[in-house]
Amino acid sequence: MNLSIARRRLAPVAVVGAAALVLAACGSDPDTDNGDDADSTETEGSGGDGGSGETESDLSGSLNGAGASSQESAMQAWIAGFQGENPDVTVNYAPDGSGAGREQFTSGAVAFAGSDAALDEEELAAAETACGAPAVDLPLFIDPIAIAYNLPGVDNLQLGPETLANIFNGTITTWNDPAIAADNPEATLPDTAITPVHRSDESGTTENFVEYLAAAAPSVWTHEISGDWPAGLPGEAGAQTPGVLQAVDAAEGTIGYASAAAVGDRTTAAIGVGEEFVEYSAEAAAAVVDASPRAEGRAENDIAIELARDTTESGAYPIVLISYTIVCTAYADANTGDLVKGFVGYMASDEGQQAAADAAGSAPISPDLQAEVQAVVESIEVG
Amino acid sequence: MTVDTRIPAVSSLAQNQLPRATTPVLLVLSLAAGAGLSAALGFSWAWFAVFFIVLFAVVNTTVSGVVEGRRKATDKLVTTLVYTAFGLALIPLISVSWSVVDNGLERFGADFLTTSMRNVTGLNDQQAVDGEAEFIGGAYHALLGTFLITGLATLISVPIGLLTSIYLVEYGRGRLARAITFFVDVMTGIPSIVAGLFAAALFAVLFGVGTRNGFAGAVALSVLMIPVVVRSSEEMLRIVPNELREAAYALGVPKWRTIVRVVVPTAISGIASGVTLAIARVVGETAPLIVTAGFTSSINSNPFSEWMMSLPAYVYSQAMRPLSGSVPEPSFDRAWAAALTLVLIVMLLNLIARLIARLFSPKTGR
Amino acid sequence: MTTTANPPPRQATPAPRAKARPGDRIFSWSTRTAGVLILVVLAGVAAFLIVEALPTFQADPAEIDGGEGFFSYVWPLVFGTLAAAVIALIIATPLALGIALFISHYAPRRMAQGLGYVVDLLAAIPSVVYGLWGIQWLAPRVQGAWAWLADNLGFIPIFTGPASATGRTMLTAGVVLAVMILPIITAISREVFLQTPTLHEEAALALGATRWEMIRMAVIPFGRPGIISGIMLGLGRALGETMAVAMVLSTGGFTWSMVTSGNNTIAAEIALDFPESSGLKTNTLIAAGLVLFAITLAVNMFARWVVSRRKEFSGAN
Amino acid sequence: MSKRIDVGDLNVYYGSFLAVEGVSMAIEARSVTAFIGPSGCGKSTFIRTLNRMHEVIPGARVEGKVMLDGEDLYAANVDPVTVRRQVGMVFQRPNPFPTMSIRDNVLAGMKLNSKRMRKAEADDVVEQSLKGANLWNEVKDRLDKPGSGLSGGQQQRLCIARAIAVQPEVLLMDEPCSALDPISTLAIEDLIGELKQNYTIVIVTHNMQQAARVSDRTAFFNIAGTGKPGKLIEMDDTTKIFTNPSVKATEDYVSGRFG
Repeated sequence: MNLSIARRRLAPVAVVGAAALVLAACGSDPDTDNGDDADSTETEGSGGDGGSGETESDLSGSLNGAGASSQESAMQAWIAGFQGENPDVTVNYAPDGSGAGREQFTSGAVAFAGSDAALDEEELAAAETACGAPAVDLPLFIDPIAIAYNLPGVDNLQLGPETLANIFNGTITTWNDPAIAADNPEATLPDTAITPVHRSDESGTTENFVEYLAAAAPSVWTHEISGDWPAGLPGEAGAQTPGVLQAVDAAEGTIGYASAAAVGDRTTAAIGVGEEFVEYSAEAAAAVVDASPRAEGRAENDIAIELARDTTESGAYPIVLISYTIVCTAYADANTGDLVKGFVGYMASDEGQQAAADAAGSAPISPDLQAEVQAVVESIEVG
Repeated sequence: MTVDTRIPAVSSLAQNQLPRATTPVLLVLSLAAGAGLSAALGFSWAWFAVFFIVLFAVVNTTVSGVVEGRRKATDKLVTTLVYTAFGLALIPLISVSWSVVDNGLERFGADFLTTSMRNVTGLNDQQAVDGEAEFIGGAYHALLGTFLITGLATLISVPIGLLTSIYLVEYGRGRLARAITFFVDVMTGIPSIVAGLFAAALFAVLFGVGTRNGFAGAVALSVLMIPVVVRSSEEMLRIVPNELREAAYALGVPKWRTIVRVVVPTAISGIASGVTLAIARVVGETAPLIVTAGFTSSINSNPFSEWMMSLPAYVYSQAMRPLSGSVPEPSFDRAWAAALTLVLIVMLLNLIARLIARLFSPKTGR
Repeated sequence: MTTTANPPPRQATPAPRAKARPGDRIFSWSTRTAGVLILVVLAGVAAFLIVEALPTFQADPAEIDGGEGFFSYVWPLVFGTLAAAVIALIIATPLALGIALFISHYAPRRMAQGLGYVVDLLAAIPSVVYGLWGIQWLAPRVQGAWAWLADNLGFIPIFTGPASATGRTMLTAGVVLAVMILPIITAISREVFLQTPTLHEEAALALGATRWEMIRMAVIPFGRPGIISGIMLGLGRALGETMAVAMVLSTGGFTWSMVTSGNNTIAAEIALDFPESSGLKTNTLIAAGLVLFAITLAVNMFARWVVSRRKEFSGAN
Repeated sequence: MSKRIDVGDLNVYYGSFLAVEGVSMAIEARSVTAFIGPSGCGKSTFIRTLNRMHEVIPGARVEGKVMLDGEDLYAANVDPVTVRRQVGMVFQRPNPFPTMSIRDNVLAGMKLNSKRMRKAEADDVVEQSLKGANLWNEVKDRLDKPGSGLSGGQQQRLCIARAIAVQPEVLLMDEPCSALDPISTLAIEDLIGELKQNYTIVIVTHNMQQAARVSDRTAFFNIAGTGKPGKLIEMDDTTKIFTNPSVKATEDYVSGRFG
């Protein structure tokens, strides 16, 4: 091969190489205010509690977690806030899904997991092997699920649990059905056909919604409870939250369930709880969590919650999704342990919960629960 | 000759010929009639197009068939069909491209290309929409990741794929070649998520559980890319005429040099096109990359350690899980801008492929 | 370029016949190694798939989704996969061949080059974008047409109503897939059409063939294996496409109707359910992946058979 | 069948480049006319204009007239397809359709025109055409085998059979023997002798002995230099051209004294 051939051959390579060099030289992180704000305000007060006594700026390195996609936008806010306080730290969160997150956590592939469901017994055992100590579930993300509908002219729809279940069941097929009219004595209901919209992907949102239906309207909702929408029911399906909302927007007469934060300006239904109808709100969602008992038979620090879906407590909104952060109670690697303590501590702090509420629209956990989580985080053994 | 199957004797060459202007005139008439008919039904572009095309095809073919005979009529009908196919295909293709460009330009720019998503939250988006702050957050980390991962995947796949196709076309005889052909076909059927899981499992075995980095992503993409490269290169090498090979052998050129200097350069334009297609095939893959390369909002320029973002994963997460649920528009804009970036990257790759093709291909009139 | 990247000759097998030149030996050895490497990778993937899928076949049928075993779980998905791919191919193949012919034999040369370039680019648009486009642009526009089909041709099983209110049906997914595979089939067909020997085109024209007759006599027979390859690559993508279908299709249980919501494809089912799945469900999904694998294999074998059946009449050699 | 051709002041261009300039000639029916001349002088370009095959080459166009029994091939409204139906062509390299059998190759042109042919009828055409091309005895047992399996000479005769199967008026041959061995060449030359009973034949050749052997009239083309257009120098009876040409350049060329 003579020289000119070699040169010709290398030319494109050189072009690509040059492009890559230029590319590598010109990128940077954006200027965000989050970090500065966090530093200047109440840094030491709340975020610092989560740390293990060291000053936070000592933290460096990277921390990887994986799990529920429901937590992704809240996680982005937590990561941004935490990285703002600790510029040398990089936290990554892969929204692979709850199942994948738990699996990776129990095999030791990631240091923490996000999951819409608590670890089951088998997973607890596997996690204990991977961690060398028990793993615990910490409820740090509470997301009300709103019932959004598209029915021009009807603004303040109220739906009792059985009516809601019958709508998604396909038993009630038009909006002027007597059952809906009974729940809404003052509304003028059109005879539009009802198109229920559900998630086409397996999701924690679906699982929590059908759990609610099964608990609050047990005689109507007899389908198996899982993250998959029961097969064979009529209606439309959409992928992920935007897919569902897009389908709700696309046609009149639709009704669907979605994370409240994403619902935005769409009209939503108030849900029948006991004798009253409750609109979703952060407080109403936190209320049902506080009113719910703990799951039994778990490790002492574990805070898995058995949601009281059929609660009749006034002002509680029962359709909520709880997403857990799963961590080990001891980390062999000191740096990872410190990072987890710092990061999860930040998540549980006032500031962290507020950041998630602002950015992702989640409901902050109550101060009691917050204190309880902080205590668990404190007790994580490092090194 | 005893048999005469010709059409009745042709007395003039121009006999049975329609005037040149026939087709344009019919075209205009059909346009008008199509517009009229669709207006009668309440005007819609779809009906207009359907009426126009059907009318034109029928009338033009019939007129030609009556005057010029069946063969010319068939030819005209096919010409109409080819143009129609082309026009029809343009609709979605233009629409898709327009969606990407129109929506993508909203956020696309130097700032978008040179900043990462580190520390950007839904709050920033909400403030930006309320006009309280600048839009921030770009795709630099994902852009860099896509470049590195796809580049590595290409470096792995093209040599393997091209060499394999050369083996199949030039050397392969017997059972091994048949097995490779067969299994390359099998490989085209690997669902992308399976390729990702396989690569993740492979890296878990080789480098420990939970290993995710750009290189693992590149391996996953290679599994998807290799069969496309093999199949398209094989096709292009096969249509290189044997005469060329024989001419080279006759000059005493060894077989391998014949292949490298004669066969491959002859087919290089097609191969480059195939490689571009192969890259295009994998550059938009989301699922296999998340399970192998990870997911991050920070910059990482080392494909061999730590998690790395890619553009399709970026598009997917911004589009399907906006940073801020209540004001998703800034995230959607980012998703479109990243899609536009992806298309521009492939355009660049395509240009490079064409450059390579031009440098190596024999100069011909075609 | 990569053909010069010869690995070191250490492992070169001893020349079977007299003395092959070292260059030849190294080169043929490296091509063969590349081929064998593919087999190794594939064996790895297959082993991974089978090991991961195995628990599904050993499990109690009642534990599989739907409670009636793997087969009854997977066949509606197989139906959906094939339906979507068939719709896509029926729409895309004639269009793609039309565009390819237009570019190679009808359009002015300068325009043709530009068009070829644009078509190549379209193959690059990520499937998420096709998904977004399908939901936002296509579905609302075709909803009316599907409703019309359901109203007027509802007696045909595949058009049974009621049509979906949002237009996100199997037929829409098929159209989106068709648009996605259009550039693939076009690009490959165009390349082979352009490679048709002038000799044969002239032979046809000199016999007094019209342009179409020339294409039928010389271009298409010559390009047939290439066209089939292109279609197979397109079909491979249509069968395996995940995100676009997952986003566009309103998934559900089995139905014959293509204009109402329902049905799902294997790839989309995996993409939608894999992240949140755990335990046996994961194995079941991977087993479904294995089935997809088998389908693609069968289709490819069929295509190879079609091509090889008339090998002695093939254009090259 | 067979018609005469009159060419009047024909220029051929490739884009803006003038390739052949000012050719006028008369080609008699039922005769063989040979075009000779050095490479690049425009013989092949010119012969293609006689059935408008030059239009296949991008950018090629002509000015002037080509009359086929008094009808202008280039008149408005004349379809090149109709022209080629009447003026067949055989090319330098044999080009049977590789995807067709021998039988289908012969019938290729026929099938374009007749909607349906009875099998017996088709068999008859195949046999007559192959006999006409002196190929019948060699291939009659393998009519269903691909045409590309034949030898070069056989392939070329197959192409001739294919061309005469549609019974054209004129047969153009562009160096039909340049890719063939002497025996095949002889076979083709014999064939040309027979074909001229029925067809007007125009042949381009580099082989002057061949021109002398087969043709009745010969046209000599020459080119003044690179980049200059090719021109028709003189055209006369073959014996006259080879024994007593009227132009010096022709004499130089046919006697081998050409540079």
